[in-house]
Amino acid sequence: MPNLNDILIMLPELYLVAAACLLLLLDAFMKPEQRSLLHWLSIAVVLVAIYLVISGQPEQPVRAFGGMFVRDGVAEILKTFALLCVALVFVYSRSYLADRKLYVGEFYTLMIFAVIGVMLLVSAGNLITVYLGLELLTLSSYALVALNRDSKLSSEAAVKYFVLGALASGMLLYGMSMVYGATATLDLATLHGAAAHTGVPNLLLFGMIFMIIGIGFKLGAAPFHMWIPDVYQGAPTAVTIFIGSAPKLAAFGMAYRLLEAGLGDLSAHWQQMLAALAVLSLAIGNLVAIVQTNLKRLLAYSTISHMGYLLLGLVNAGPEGYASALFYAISYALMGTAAFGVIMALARAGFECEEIDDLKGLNQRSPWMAFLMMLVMFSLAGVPPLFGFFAKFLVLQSAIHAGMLWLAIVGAVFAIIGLYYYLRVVKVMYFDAPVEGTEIKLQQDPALRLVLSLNALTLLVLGLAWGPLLGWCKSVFPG
Amino acid sequence: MFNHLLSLLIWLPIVGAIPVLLAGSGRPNTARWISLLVAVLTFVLSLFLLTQYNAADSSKQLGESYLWIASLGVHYGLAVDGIAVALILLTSFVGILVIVGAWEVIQNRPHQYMAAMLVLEGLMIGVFCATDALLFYVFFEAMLIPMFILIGIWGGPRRVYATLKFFIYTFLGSIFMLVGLIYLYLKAGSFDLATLAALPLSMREQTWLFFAFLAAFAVKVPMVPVHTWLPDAHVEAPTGGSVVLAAVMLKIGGYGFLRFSLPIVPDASEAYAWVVIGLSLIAVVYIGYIALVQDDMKKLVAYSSVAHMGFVTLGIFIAFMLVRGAGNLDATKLGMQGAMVQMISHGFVSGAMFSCIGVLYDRLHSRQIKDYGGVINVMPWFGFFYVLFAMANSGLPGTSGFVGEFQVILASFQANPWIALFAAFTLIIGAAYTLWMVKRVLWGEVTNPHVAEMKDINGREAFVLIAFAAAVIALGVWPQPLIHLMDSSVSQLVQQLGNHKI
Amino acid sequence: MISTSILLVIALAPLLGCLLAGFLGKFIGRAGSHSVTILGVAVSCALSMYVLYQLCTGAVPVYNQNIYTWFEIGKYTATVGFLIDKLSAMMMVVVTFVSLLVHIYTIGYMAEDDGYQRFFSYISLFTFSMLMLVMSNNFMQLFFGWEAVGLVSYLLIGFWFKRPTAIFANLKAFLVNRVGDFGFLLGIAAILYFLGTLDYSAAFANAPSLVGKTLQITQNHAWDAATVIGVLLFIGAMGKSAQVPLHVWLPDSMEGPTPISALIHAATMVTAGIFMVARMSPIFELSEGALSFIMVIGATGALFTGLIGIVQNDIKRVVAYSTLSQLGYMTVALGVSAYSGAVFHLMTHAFFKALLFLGAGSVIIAMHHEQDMRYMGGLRKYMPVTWITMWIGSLALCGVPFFAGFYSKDAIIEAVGESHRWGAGYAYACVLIGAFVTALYTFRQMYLTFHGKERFTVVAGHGHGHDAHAAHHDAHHGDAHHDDAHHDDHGHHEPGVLHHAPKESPWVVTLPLVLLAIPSIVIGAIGVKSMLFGGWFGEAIHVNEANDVLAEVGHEFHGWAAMALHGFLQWPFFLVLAAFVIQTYIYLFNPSVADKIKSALKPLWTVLDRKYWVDDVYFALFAKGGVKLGRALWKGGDAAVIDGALVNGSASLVQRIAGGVRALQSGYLYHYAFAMILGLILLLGGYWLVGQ
Amino acid sequence: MITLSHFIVLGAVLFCIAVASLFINRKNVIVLLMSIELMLLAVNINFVAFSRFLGDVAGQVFVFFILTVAAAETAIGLAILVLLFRNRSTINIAEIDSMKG
Repeated sequence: MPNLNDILIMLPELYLVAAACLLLLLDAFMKPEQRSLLHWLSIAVVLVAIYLVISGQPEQPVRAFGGMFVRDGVAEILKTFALLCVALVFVYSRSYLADRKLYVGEFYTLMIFAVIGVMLLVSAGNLITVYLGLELLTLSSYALVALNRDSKLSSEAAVKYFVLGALASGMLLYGMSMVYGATATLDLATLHGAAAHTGVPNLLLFGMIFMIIGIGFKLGAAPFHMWIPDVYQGAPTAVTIFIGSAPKLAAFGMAYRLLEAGLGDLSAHWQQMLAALAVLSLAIGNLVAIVQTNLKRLLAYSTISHMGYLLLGLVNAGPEGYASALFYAISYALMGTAAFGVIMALARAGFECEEIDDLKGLNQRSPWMAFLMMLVMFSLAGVPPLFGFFAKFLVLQSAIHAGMLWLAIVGAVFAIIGLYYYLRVVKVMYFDAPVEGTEIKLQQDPALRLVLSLNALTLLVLGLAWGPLLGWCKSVFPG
Repeated sequence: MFNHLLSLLIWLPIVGAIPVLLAGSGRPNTARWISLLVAVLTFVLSLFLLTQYNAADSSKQLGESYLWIASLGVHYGLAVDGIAVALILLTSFVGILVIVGAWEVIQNRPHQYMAAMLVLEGLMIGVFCATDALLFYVFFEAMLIPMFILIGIWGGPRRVYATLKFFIYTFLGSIFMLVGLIYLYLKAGSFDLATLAALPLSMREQTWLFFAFLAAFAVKVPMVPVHTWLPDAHVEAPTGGSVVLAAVMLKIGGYGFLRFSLPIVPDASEAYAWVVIGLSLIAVVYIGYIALVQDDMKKLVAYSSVAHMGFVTLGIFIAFMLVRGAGNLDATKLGMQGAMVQMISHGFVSGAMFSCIGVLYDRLHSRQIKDYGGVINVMPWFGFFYVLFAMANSGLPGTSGFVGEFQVILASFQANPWIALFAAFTLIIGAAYTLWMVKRVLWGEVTNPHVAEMKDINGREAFVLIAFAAAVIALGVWPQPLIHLMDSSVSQLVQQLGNHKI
Repeated sequence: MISTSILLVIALAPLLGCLLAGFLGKFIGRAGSHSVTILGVAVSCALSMYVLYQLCTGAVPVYNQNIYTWFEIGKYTATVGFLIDKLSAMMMVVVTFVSLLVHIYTIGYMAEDDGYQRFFSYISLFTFSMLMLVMSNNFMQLFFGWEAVGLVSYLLIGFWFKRPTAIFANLKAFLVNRVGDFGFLLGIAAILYFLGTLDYSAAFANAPSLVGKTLQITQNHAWDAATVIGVLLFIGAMGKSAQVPLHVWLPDSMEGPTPISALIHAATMVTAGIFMVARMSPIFELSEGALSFIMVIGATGALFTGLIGIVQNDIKRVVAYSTLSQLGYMTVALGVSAYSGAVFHLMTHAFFKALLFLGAGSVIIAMHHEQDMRYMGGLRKYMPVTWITMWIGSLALCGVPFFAGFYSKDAIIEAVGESHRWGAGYAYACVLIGAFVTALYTFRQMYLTFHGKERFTVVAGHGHGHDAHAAHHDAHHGDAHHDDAHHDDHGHHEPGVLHHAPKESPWVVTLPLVLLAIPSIVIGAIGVKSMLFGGWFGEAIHVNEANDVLAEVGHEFHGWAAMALHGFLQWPFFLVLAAFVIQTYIYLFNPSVADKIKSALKPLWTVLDRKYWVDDVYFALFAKGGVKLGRALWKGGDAAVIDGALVNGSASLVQRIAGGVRALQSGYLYHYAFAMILGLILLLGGYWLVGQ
Repeated sequence: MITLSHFIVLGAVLFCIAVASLFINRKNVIVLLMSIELMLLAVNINFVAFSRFLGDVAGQVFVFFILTVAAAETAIGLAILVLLFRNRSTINIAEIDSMKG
């Protein structure tokens, strides 16, 4: 029987559910012109959630509802940054949505439900919780992608996302069923023990492979990446930015829960598979990104390659491997929000600012935005002293430490190829003359500008002082 | 403050860039003056550094070390030895001249130009100070960003190709070094260069690491065959960019060899010294011939840079033949010193050459040799400097260009006469390509009306050229002070070469 | 004790003059410039004479001290310092004396030139460099001076930088010299390698240790150390002293103003090589091979370059080729270990050759920068001083007894005769015939210039007076032309037509002629006893007993007069006489014969006129060939292979692959799904494979 | 006698049919929804069978969750379908390819 303690452990999630429902109601009774109230309220709600997550964090990992729900350091970090991303998304998207008549209450509530899904997923202690969290996240995402009802692309993206997502979760479930059959348990902790002494029957590995597909899909690792470019492009940027950030954290959390917490003892088996996925992702992501002309699509492919790097961290299958992967996920989330944030800051009614060429001569038009974007691009490319470099550095290190020097070298080589298209963006902003007639107007929203600047500058600051964050990441993975 | 002298030297220009940027395109002169002030302050500081540095003591000095990344044991570690001090002086010296040189030449967003220059300066100083491999790498790579911007925005027609080539080429080289460094870190548990130098490594490991380092530094130096980014970058870069690139950035390659290849993988360096020596000699001869036929002045000087840097790598890598082969420490020092002096001297000479070409370019907006001719008739004073630097470039005794080459040739003869023979070929080919250019640009009747309209150098240009000329002649007439500055550090380096790791 | 400060003043005074005239020339004006420079050179000339005097009187020991340390690395040090013994003192005097006279002469010669200050600055700079060269006490400084004089020579040959020929010649001169320096530098490196020092005294002290040492060239092949060093060093001398086959630059260097030809390309700089070898005698003495090499090279030059002189029409070029040939004589002397003979000839030659050049210059002034002797003739009545002094010079050059040239040249010829070194026979033949050849071109030159009927016409008052002409001339100083090839660009009058009669040059020009004529007569007689046979140079020159041919010659030396009288009964004199008779007949009595002979010996004449095609071959091979090679390497190596194939090639390859992979993203849902299934199969398959 | 393996095979077959129909079918999206449904049912069969044979009830609990979620999923799927039809007036998958490359 769940007791008060269980409730307290789950407080942030429960609070968010309640808050989301309230917001929903509020929206129903609110005139459209009062919507900014909703806007600020949702931001406040999310910030409070962050407070609850951090303040209520117990010393030792605790489990609730008979182990269905785990609250440990990993969950804390992931939740904190997922919520942070959502807050950023809220700030960035306001004027974007307003320009497109998408400034509606659903956006906020769906977004919050999605993040609840993330939170459940990352602190899942049981296959059921994993599934529920995942579905809560993805179902809300489907709806969000389709948010722009009148857009062909939006609906196309939604349907592709939906079908492939369903396929992926189907496979995940199938895998779960096999694992269940092999170990007679759904509880991850028990599973861990069981996997240890069931002496690895094929059934278990068979199920594991299906589960890896589910993870790969959520990460967007090749060859389960096909949805990413279309969804990134088709979805409204305000949603793309979300899909590009928090769910990546969730995906890492999911991978960690299933593979480490659940099947940790089978790491010898899944390391190789993840390595294969990593190589594929690095190759496809970086190569295809080179030939993109659409900025959102380019970032989509760059996501794929970045997930490849994240996998480099995971294949290490040791504490500092997870730490580096976590570090990478966080860095990617921050870079992604900043990148799309710039796009949204430059977009306006009737102008998506999706094409790379839309940035031509940005440095003349708005030096500051150009500078921020440059920071983001160099960070994505992994050039020191920016945050992204150290993330790459750490995953390369953990790959080498795992004895996979070849993998690290592959990563290095593709980093060079990847460099090219990030530089292309900088080149367009700085070296090309602005196209006559078109003029880039910045969103006037001061909050957007301020937060965006902070977000991008963080990449520089964390580049110079990334020690504490790394310390935090390492601390949550007991050696 | 003075126990943070090095940090100050690094961060002053970088932080100084911020007000310059804030001055904005609206107030170009504010930007110029602030950046000049910052550059001068940096130079003064570096002079102060010189006074603080004790040349008699071979150990690294003025050290600072703070735990940067606690969980990895990575330090923000700075310290300098004689070599670094010399290079830092060079950097801050050139730093002033490029600011002055760009004064009214750069009209398009000067504040950004100046800021980029300052940031670049700070980062380059950082490279020379870093005692922690990761920190070194960070500075080493971060340098690319401002240079990328400099070439890309203020460069010539093919600037985009050039700057992308420059960035990717260099990045390509250094990423492998990064992998190598990580490997070393996992083995030694530290990025501290001293620790790495003490780390025992098998021959197989050393070989891999050697080529990882070679990839990074050979591109930077640059050595044949990975030099082709340099001509493009130089041709397209704005004058200031070329000057910094040639005067300081290339040196970082040579410096890297000293700091990484030699101490960390001595045995592999010995085993594969012949590769580097061979490439260096190819650089002297092959590149010499290529330089001979260039139609573009900047390209010509760029190629000659490659040839001259060949002496740096040569001087460094004959060390092993001398120490371990002949057991002749002094000859090793001679070669090593030669390489160092050549680095500094090339900094002055190539910087000066590019400044001269810049002067011509600002008047005629062409770098093609054929567009000039008989310039001396209209610009006698310019002609004086041009000939002076040309002579320095072709290694005339009495100019700095001679000293390094002289020492390296003397030393390499001790290693093997044939090496000296090929190296000394630069006397002929170097003079040939440089003076042939001088002949076609400077001498003769005024060839076309545009040349006839050219005005002789103004005060600002004169300042830059005189500064360079003073340096070139001073170093040429009396190199001993510089050599003394680096002597103990070089000796210590040479001592290290003696001890094997396997 | 010679005081260091004096030496410093000697060296630096000309430099100071150079800087003043060079940088402040505009402010201090023409007069100011030539005053400061002349003052500077005069001071160092006087002090040099004083130093020499001190040494001769034996009042002071040899001076050998370092001024400052250039670099010091471990046991290797390079310093800047002076070694002043009789050899260097004599060179200092010669250099500064000739230089001083040339300075004075220049006042007249360059009067119309607008590069006046620059010119004085250059020649002072040259004096400084030359002094650094001869006063040096170590190889580094020697090399410094060596290259510095090369630089000044480069600047001065190209002084009239508007002339295409001039700027071609100076580049050529510099590069050919660099070829020599290439060897020289390696020689220095070899000395450091074997002797471990760059200091003369130290090096010479343990020079004997070279014996038996070898330099490993290949695995199983080694060369004698002394020979390697000797040959390498001498290659340097070949460049600087224009020895075959590196002689090609000297004739072209006549593009420079005549005072330069006198100072640099006749009297001083080109003799630096001779001086250097004499200085290094302790090392050269160790290698028969090197000395034979030197001797053969020198002998070849002495004869064959002299032959070319016979067919030249440009008055300066004749003198130039005679310089080449005389340098050959000095080199031969070195080759037979008659170092003091070489140095002695160097000194006498410095005077009479400078005299000849300045005389030629004086003629050129009179002819308004007409240099082609075919448009001269009968000038003696217009310019008596020049005429007489040049005859003195010529006789000295031919080695007519009692004249300076006789003592030095005759001694050399006899010394060669005494030598038993490999190739001595060949050398002896060359120098003997050389004497004949010398006389041939010398008398031809004198006759064509001063005697016979005038082959120029004076067209007075053509509507533009002297001022107009002067102005005109100033404007065209660049087109004063040098050989028939360039008559065409001599725009303002057809050849041989003067606007007013030639006249004797001003005193600033004739004074130096006279001052040079005196030593051209007497210096030989004065110096012969001590310098040749008296061991006057003392330690400075070292000769092994076995090699000391001069001693042999010295046995039948009984004073200068006796030697001269004896000289009348020697082969060289008969040859000169023969040449005199021939040329007198041809050019004074039957000029048409000249052309007959010319057409009769057409092929031979062509060979000489084309200078044995050496220049052409070099140009085609090295200049043209070098550029071809460079272009090939550039286009083929850098552009095609590295950039084309590797750099851009890989980039475009990546692009193409990317294009291919991109096609996978077809946009069709079922393809996407299928890709996931493929992924599944891949993982299962991989797992299955691992399972096997 | 029906053993566990019969159920598993049945589940596998159903699952394969569902998956295959996902990419073989190129007609309309409705069919996709159906095959997704089928896929989930195949999974459910696995769970039920396992929980029955392992004598562990958790599996069947999971099934309830899956059914519920599947319902929600279908609802959203249909909503998206309607949207798609409204915008493109077709639900033929072969025509939904405006984003590619």
